[in-house]
Amino acid sequence: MRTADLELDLDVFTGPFDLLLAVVLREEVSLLEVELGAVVVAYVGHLEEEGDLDLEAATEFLVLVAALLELKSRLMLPAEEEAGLDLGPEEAADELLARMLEYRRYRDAGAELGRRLAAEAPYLHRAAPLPPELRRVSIEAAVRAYDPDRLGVALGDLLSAPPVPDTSHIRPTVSLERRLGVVRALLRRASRIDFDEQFGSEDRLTQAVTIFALLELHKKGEATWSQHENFGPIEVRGEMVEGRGRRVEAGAGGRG
Amino acid sequence: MSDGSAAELARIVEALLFLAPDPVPVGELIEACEVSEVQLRNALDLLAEELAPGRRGIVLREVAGGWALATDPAAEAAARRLLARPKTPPLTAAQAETLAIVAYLQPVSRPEIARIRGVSSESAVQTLGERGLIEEAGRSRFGAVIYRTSALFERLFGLRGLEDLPDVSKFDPTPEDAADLRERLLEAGEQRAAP
Amino acid sequence: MSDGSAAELARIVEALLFLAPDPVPVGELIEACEVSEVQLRNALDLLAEELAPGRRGIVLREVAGGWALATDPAAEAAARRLLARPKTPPLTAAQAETLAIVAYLQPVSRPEIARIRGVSSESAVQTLGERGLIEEAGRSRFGAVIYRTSALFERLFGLRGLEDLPDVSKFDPTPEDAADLRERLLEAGEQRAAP
Repeated sequence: MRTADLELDLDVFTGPFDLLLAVVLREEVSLLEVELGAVVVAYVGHLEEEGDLDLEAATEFLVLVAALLELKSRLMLPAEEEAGLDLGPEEAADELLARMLEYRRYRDAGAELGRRLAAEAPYLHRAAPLPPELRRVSIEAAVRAYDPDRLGVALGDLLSAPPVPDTSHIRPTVSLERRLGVVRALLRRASRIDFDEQFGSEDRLTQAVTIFALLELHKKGEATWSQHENFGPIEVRGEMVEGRGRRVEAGAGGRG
Repeated sequence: MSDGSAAELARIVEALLFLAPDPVPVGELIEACEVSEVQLRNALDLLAEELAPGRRGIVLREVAGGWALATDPAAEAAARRLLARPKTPPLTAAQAETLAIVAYLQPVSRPEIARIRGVSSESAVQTLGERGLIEEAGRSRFGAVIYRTSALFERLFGLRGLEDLPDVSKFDPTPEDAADLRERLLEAGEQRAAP
Repeated sequence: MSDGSAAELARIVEALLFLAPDPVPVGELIEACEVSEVQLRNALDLLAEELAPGRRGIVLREVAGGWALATDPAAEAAARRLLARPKTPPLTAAQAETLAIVAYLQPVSRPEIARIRGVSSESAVQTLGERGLIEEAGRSRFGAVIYRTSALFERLFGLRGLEDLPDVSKFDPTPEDAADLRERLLEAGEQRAAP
């Protein structure tokens, strides 16, 4: 199933996900009223039914939800004073739409490239070594072709530490796969981790994708997590690791 | 080349292209054969005629800024049986998108690719690099590696050069698409107003 | 091959011999083309006629163990001019960086090159090796191949020896820094690699 077709039944909106996106962009529905958490829950429910995680589709979903989250957080926050960040909801929506269209252009160009590659595949080129008499390059015949300063300049560039980049214009990009890896690595070292302790200093998008990774781990039975009160600490426990440990012990006991 | 009839020159050009591991630019052929550009172009014309599709097992192609020999597609199945050459794996969607961005916007850095795709594109960039389709072209002023497509890219995609890429505006949404979206929006608005 | 006129088969055999790096035995051609021995022999006869000496730039030859295509001896001088000379296309940024590291730090291992550049440098190292600019100089105690520049490198850069390399301090952003060049390069590389 395409992410776009995900059926939603929210308080303020009923219909497929891509339509929600469209009406939000047109401000037919106020994004402030849309519970994005419910959208994520619906998606996770769908994953539950599907069984397997399609990473491409999941990534697409994350991109879209992240864009909505960004838009919503801009709406919720008081207007920023800084130049460049004072986008109104309308400009933000335009920008989002422009980004989606730009993406679509390269997605379609990529598909065309894929077809071209397939059409060219039957033309095979020769890949044979040169006959021995042509293989030897005569050093004596070699003349100066390069400027040694080129090497000095390259080394100078490598010696300069890069300036701290201004990232204010770049949106953070986070991959679910990588967040899964991070959480799994932490759970291998400790059976319990505290979410705030581990991820509290990350940016919001990273935190959101990490939560999504936790949902995925929960679905697979690799971890469970709990939060006893609103805004309270979130404790994550690795289940699979302990479970495996027990099975191994039981097996060893049986043989012994 | 002393006597240098066009036929003799065409034979020599054919031999050079047979030996050369990569497509050979016209300039290099002229130097190697020690002839004028007009003489060489005539020889290439003659060779193109002799190797016209369907005439021999080998065809003449202009790719990646030079001339190359390749086998006729009719021989593909037998060639794969003989050489056990695996078919080039098709591009995944992520690789195709990334390659399109590099091809049209080059030189382009990974953060820019990620911005357009909306997702980190590390593994697609790495795979395209390993397949030799893209290569590093220096660094941006923030120290990020920037990328461009390679000569192998042009060869595998049958392009004489980057100017052979289809016009990117061809892939912009059609007015019909836009109208369609607008209609769906209006409909959604009405549905919401109804109850 | 189902229809398989002799001419069609001759074209396919030509394509197969074009691709094969070594002479191909008749048995392998029969299997690849899925034809009888008689059919294949007929196709070879036809091909031998088309590629008879003096007709094209390529000739058909029966050599130890099978059939092969080879270039017409008339092309030898031009082939030498085209192919038996050092390749000196402009260095890419990746190649220039890698070559500079090898030139100034030699001997240096590939992991060190990658750490300084902040990206894997396999393809640059490989290309520089193929062009004969760098060569292997043994292995580090951890088993990594280490590299140095070659005699050809000195010729192509017009250097009488490594002591002729330009003084680094001329290009150094902080020439007053007293620390060892290698250490400083590694440090800057790690800063670049940090997210």
